Amino acid sequence: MREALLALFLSSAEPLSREQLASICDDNPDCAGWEAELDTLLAVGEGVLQLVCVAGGYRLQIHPRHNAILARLHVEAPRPLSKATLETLAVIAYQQPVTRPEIEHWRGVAVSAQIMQQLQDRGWIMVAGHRETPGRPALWVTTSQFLEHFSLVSLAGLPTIIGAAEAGCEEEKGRRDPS
Amino acid sequence: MREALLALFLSSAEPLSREQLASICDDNPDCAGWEAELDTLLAVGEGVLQLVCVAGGYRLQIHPRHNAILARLHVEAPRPLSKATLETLAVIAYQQPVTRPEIEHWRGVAVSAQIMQQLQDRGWIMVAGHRETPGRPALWVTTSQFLEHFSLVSLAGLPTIIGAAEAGCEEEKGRRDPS
Amino acid sequence: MRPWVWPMSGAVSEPSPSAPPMQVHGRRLEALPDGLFIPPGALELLLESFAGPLELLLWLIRRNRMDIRDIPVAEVTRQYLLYLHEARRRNLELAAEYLLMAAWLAEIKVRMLLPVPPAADDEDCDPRLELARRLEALATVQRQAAALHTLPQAGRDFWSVYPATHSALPLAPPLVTLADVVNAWQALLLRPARKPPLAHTLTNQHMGLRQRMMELLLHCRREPRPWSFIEILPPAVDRLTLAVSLLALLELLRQQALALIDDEEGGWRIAAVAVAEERRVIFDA
Repeated sequence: MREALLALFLSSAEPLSREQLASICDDNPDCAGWEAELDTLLAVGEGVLQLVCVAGGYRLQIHPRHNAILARLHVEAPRPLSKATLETLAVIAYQQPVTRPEIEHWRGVAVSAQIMQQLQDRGWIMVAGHRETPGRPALWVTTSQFLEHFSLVSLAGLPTIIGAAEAGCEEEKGRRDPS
Repeated sequence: MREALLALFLSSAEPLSREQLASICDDNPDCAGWEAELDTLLAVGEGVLQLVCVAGGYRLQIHPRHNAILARLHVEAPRPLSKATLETLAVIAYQQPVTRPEIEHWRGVAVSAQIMQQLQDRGWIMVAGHRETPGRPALWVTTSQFLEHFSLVSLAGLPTIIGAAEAGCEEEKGRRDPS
Repeated sequence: MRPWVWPMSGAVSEPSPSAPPMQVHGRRLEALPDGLFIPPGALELLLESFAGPLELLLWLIRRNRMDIRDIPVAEVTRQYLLYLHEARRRNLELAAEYLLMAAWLAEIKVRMLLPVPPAADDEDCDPRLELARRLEALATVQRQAAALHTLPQAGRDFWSVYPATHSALPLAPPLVTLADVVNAWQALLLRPARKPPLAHTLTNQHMGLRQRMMELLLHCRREPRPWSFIEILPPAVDRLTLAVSLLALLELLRQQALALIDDEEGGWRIAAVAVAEERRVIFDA
């Protein structure tokens, strides 16, 4: 059974959720005891593989003890994010759903189309709708690929920033209900 | 060392060539004996994984013994055929052997390559020869898998369409023996 | 004037949150020279590293260890303008927002000199409130960005398993019954009369495929040299003749009576295959 589970994870480009695994395994006699095996995999991994909980599911990653040799293979690592890009991503991640003018308000400067494009190209942000205000500005949210890249189980896993909640609420109130 | 090799293959989107592996491993004391390990991996694999030789190098593949469970994850639920595909299949079934221009004539619209590919992927149609006219168009017929899927003993078992036989014959005569 | 109280909890003092915010009152002059020192040539770099005037302002406030909730506006404005003057003196280009911010600071300074209406709430009256709010928002974003940066990132701190390939999986059979096929066929037959098949019948003798094949072959054999396609076309060629000529050429190529020759200029020419190799050309194709 462990082998079948590993085969599923090894073949999948996305994290697999417990529900997905259940729909594949529950009515399959060959898969008896898959939940216990999943827990074992989560706890101890298998060889070079670790099973981690990310973006609402489970995904295999390579044990960090091999990071040195992997870095030698993946020399063309993506360039680190610029300060402006990282800040824009932070606003979207923490304040989502958020419009571009709101991002600009938070950062105090205009957000270039290039930055938004870069974040979209990486598959980290997307438009999830439009705010029903004049101009119907697009509402930006982060994607599950964002969660995967930053090893987050869910948005609730974002590091807590002290004082941010209050500031955010004030901002929100002030912006959304202009008196 | 086997673990490091596996880590390299597991993290790579592309096949890795012997040269690439050599450039990573040769000057690395931790990688001593990597070539012997590579040969072992090629010969016996590792768990659910096989190492296969493809254009450009070696790449991991999941052992086919897990195909059944992989199919449950990756194969989409059965869907009805599109109208265009169904019509194309009907023309081939009733008019075989038939060329693509003839199918297009019956349907009154162009037949996309995608539709023909889809029916071929299902194993329901195949090329049985070429008509000896300029351009030598391929002649399409249905396969035994087609008969099997629809529980037909032979093509004679296709239900006769009343009133259609004559129309079909007329058409056939008109098309095949231009006076 | 009573000291203005920030309505929110939690101090904002970066980059070292552990250090207690220094009291600003009475220490302005002491903090100034340190805060204003710019190594020669570094101003341009410094200003470039800011995303805008708000960030420059936040940096000044932190550098002076001022309290974001109780900004000494006069002093901050003085320092801010010094940077702007210095930048202008060195002919650095500054975006218009920098000047806008200067104007805003000046406005706040003026309003703070005005007496507070006795009935008004202190919080609402402090002209620094909006500025403090925006600085607070930026400081929050900066902390959030820093927090994101510390998270483990794929391809930097860990590597995910790239999906391994697997052999072709069986396709799920589509939901289709024999009745569907039969019905589709019946529907096709019941359709209004179809147009005749899209086939051109070439009745005109000189348009005939066989005729063109012969002409082409003779033309090419008359002089054993590579011909361009234009040269072998009959004069005053129309669309149909062009199509028939192309068809004739293709048929002759297929029968290996003619051959294509690379003209080494990215194009091709046509030549008759030597008679010795000639195969019987079937004109009744």
